[in-house]
Amino acid sequence: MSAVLLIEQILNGLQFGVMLFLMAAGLTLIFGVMGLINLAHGSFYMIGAFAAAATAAATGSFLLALAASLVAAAVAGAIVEMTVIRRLYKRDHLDQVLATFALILIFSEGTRWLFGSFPLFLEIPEYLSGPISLPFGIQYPQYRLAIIAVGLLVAVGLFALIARTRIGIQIRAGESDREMIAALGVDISKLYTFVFALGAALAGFAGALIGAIQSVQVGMGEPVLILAFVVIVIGGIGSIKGALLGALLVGLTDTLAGFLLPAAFGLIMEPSAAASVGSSLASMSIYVLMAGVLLFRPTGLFGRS
Amino acid sequence: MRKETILNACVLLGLLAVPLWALRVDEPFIITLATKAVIFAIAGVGLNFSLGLGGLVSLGHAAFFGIGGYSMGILASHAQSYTPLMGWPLVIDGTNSMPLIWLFAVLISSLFALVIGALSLRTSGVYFIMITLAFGQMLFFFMISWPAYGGEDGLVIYVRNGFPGLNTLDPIQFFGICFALLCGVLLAVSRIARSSFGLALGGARQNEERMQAVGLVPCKLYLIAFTISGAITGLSGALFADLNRFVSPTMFSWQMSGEIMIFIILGGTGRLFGPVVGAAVFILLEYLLGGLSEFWHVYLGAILLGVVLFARGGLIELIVGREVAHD
Amino acid sequence: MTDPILDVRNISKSFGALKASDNISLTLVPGEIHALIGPNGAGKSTLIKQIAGGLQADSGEVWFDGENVTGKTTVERARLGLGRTFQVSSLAMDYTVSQNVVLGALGHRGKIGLKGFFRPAMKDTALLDVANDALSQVGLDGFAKTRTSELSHGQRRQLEVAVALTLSPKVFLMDEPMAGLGAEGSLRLTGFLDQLRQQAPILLVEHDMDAVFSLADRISVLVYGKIVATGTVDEIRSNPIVRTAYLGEDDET
Amino acid sequence: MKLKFLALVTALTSVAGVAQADVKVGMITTLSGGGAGLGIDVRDGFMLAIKQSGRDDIDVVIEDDQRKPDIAVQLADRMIQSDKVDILTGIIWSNLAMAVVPSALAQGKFYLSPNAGPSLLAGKGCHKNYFNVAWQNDNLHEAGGAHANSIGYTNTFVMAPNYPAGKDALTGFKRLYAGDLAGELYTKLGQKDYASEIAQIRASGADSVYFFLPGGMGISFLKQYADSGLTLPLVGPAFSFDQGILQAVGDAALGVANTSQWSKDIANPTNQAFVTSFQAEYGRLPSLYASQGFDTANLLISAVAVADVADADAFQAALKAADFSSTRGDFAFAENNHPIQDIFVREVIKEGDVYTNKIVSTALEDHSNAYVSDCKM
Repeated sequence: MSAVLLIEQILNGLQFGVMLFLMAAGLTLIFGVMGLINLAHGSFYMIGAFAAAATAAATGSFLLALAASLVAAAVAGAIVEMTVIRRLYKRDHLDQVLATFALILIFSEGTRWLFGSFPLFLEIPEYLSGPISLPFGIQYPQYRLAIIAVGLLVAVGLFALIARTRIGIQIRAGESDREMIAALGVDISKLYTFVFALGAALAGFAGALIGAIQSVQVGMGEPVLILAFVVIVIGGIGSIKGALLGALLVGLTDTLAGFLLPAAFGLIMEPSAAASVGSSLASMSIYVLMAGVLLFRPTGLFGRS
Repeated sequence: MRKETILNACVLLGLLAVPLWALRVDEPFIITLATKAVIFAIAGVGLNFSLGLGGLVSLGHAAFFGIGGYSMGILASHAQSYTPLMGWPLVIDGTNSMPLIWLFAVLISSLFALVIGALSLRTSGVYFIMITLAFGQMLFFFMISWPAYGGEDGLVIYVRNGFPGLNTLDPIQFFGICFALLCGVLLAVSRIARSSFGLALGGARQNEERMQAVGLVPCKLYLIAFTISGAITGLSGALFADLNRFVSPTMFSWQMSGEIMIFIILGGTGRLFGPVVGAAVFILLEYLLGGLSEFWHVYLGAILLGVVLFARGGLIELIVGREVAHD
Repeated sequence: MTDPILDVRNISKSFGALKASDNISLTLVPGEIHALIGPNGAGKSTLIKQIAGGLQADSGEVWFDGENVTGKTTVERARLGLGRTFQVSSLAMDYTVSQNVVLGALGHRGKIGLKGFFRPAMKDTALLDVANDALSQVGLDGFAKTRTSELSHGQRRQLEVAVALTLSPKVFLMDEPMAGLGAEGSLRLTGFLDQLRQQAPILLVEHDMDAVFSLADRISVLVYGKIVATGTVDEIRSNPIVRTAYLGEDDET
Repeated sequence: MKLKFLALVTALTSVAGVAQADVKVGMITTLSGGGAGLGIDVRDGFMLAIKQSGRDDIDVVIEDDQRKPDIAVQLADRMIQSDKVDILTGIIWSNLAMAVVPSALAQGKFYLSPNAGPSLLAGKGCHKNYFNVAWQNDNLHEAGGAHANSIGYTNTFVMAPNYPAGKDALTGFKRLYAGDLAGELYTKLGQKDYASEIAQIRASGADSVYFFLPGGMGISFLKQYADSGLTLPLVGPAFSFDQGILQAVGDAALGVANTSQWSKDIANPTNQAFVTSFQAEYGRLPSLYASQGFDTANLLISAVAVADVADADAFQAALKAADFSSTRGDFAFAENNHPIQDIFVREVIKEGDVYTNKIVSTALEDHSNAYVSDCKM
């Protein structure tokens, strides 16, 4: 195996991780500030992708499509927060799980009703398509590099938002002490709607970015949702820093395990069987990682006990 | 008599009456549906034992459901092909006998529950929800790619396993077996809930600090509860496999865990009959709504949402009111 | 002087820069009530937690009944005979009063056993006898079937004590049992604790000075994590350090 | 689940059939959730044929299996027990077929497969009441191998999801493929990101890629492959190039070779009439799956016309004769009741705004399957 291939795989892992971060950031914020487990977060990912695909089909502009994904997911998030989610903050996790599970059913079949059963089309814009040459003769798709860059920018933006702005102060206050932010004279319900819509918008944005290289279809959000949960649990629920680290860890583990394990088994078995056994273990790898982290740090890497 | 006791009796009678009526009017599929409801109810009673009584929200109970299912699948497939399950160090043959399969399912799933529980109970709250989910997913992906027993295709068992003295292929007789097991499980769970162990477990759910101060170890109580819970859910998995004469990794999926949890919340968390009511209503909704539209999931979602938002404490609370303290 | 049954030796505990316990030593001998007083935030509850086992001290040792229990868990200490009541009521709120005390009796029995999975706990006469006895001692016998969450604040305090009683402990650790009890209730509990010291000595954290002065054989005063004085009621009343540091300074009692 | 509509076809024309009771057909297929597009196509193709036949004595009960094996089994139980169907059909996925078909056959029912063709049902588990009207699962992959040989690929990289159908696919490809393998990869089922695999393909020195990634997995792979700058020729079975999903792949699929037993440009009159009437009826181009549904129904109609379903032997013989005009042209059943048919190589093209396929060559002529000798009926 060549070093070039390994570097390329590390880039792939990073890109996957950055993507997961966009999903996980919203999820962890919503949990940190409102104490809500939101299974329907994957639906916003799907809504973003569908909004982007529909907009791209109508206007032909990828940037407009991205903007549409942000707006559509944020609006959907705000509406859901104001009509349903708001009533769940004081409930136990069990009620939240059921209610947001119900939302998944509604969103998924609702989307199918609107857009039909077949996948939609969304493509990479012309100016980002094709590979770019990196040092050491690595050919790497520009679009994936762009995703890494955009994702890291969003991460920086989020950290700045939370560390520097008034809203950020309120969010941090909300994480540590819910009564306190009321005492600060903050309109809690507005803050909550904002945080929820922000999380939804990030998920929708991720959906649109990924929709261009994967398929835009009903149910696309759930596998990502599960991974995002793995991420925030590894990172420590409520911690943006943890979400970033967790996302990169999961991204790298998944990519490298999928690549290295079959190769490793190839040393001791015949190729076909090695490919099969190796990839079986690889598909379990991130769950093993998560269980391992929790066994040694029961509240995740950056979680508060 | 308490209102809830009357309701519980009505639910059991109803569950019994529907298939008997179906038998009369020759609608065997209704019997199959009722059997499915009964089996899901057992799975729910299992989860409710750790969730309702012990407050352990496990989103990985599909693991035990699947293990129970595969216990049946593996044993029966070996019996079907006349190959031993294990040749060394001792010979274990497959079997077609339901009681043996149940025993095996209960043993294996409680063993897994013991291990998964011991590891997961180092965490609590949301982390517990997620780590159980992780273990469930691990097994799910393992089963999909484990080629020996069919992988994602699953395993087909051509003939339903046998029970001494009964014809299990007759829908109503198989229903009878499942129904009797449900009653047995309910009886055992209600006894355990009122026993010293149940009292201590409920105490631990409400106040861990108190339990430690009186010298009881919450963690041990939880682990025992989780193991029993896994065993019951495992039993239901074996029955479900026999209902379908088929097992597949979908039994391990996280949606399955979610569904089992839905039965409980729908009926009423911590209530003995919560999962029974929940499973029956869920199957009924699936049946009725499925006829309405291709997009019936939307309606199902809306109804579930309505229950969470407006019928706190589930359907049983809606009917009989808030639970009263009793000894 | 008799050997102390509880012997706290040079315990220190810091939370960051805050020294919650600063080289604390104190003893409890059979038959006495040793009261621990001090202003809010002096570190009384932190000290109780270290004695009961919920919190590990940074340094120092706790000896109980001739045994070093510093490394033991809460559960192990409870089984050795440390009976504790909590400052904030720590009860199973959805259970009846009776169920809460039976839980204590069950803890005292020590193991649940196989029978414990099938025999209804609330029909186990051995457990019920212990429980009812404890309830009548604290005067809650009329409330056995009441849901705990429906009890008044004072009644929950009494129930706390009743649960501790079921453990037949060798020592009671009581964290503000009088709080919220009202004059009449305090008076009755005072009388009861006065009797109770014959059963087992009590380490009593209390703000109610009337109760402390009428009950305590010895008083220790804790200020900013340090014991500034230990002595009889009269010694403490006349101790100038105590007067400035605590008694004269605020009247929050 | 109970999307029930009885196909009560009005008797516009009086067809002189054998005087007999109505034939009841149970169709279990996937109509909701992911993968619904395939089931909907099979259903629409099937019902179009029934409608065109004008027969009012074929009742079709249609139910949605949600792509869940347990639901499919329960539906089959219900159709057999309550609806008293004579014939079952409609299942899309091999794992669902394996769950339903053997027990239905054991209960004396007929099963006509419009899509799935697991090897067990072609070999050891073959049955005289089981007829596969689509293909044995290996067929299109075998054609892939044959195509690779004929083009002269000698170092192909092969890839499929890590589940039984994926392993069967690569086995099928290797059966006829004569060259070397540059690499063999099993991906996670449902995987959507193939960056890692594409990097490995790039590093492998392969001269071509054969992949089996049905549905959304294929869409993702094709888009990412096109963007990676890799230009090695791709070959795959028709499942990733179906009419329903091609529009979601877009330009990325253009020019890719794929193997199929059907294409909308097969020049026989039956097929041309089918394409036109399907478009007129449903407003979209028919897919591979629609053609399979259509053929399945026509096979059924041809048998009903000459035999009574109650007479199992006669009905078997009538089905086996395959006396209907298939959209694929020549069609016959092998010993094990699986098709003997031509398998074509198609290429993805753009017709106006619509992406579709055109036939470029024939990979295998009158191709049967590898399991005939295992089948003892």
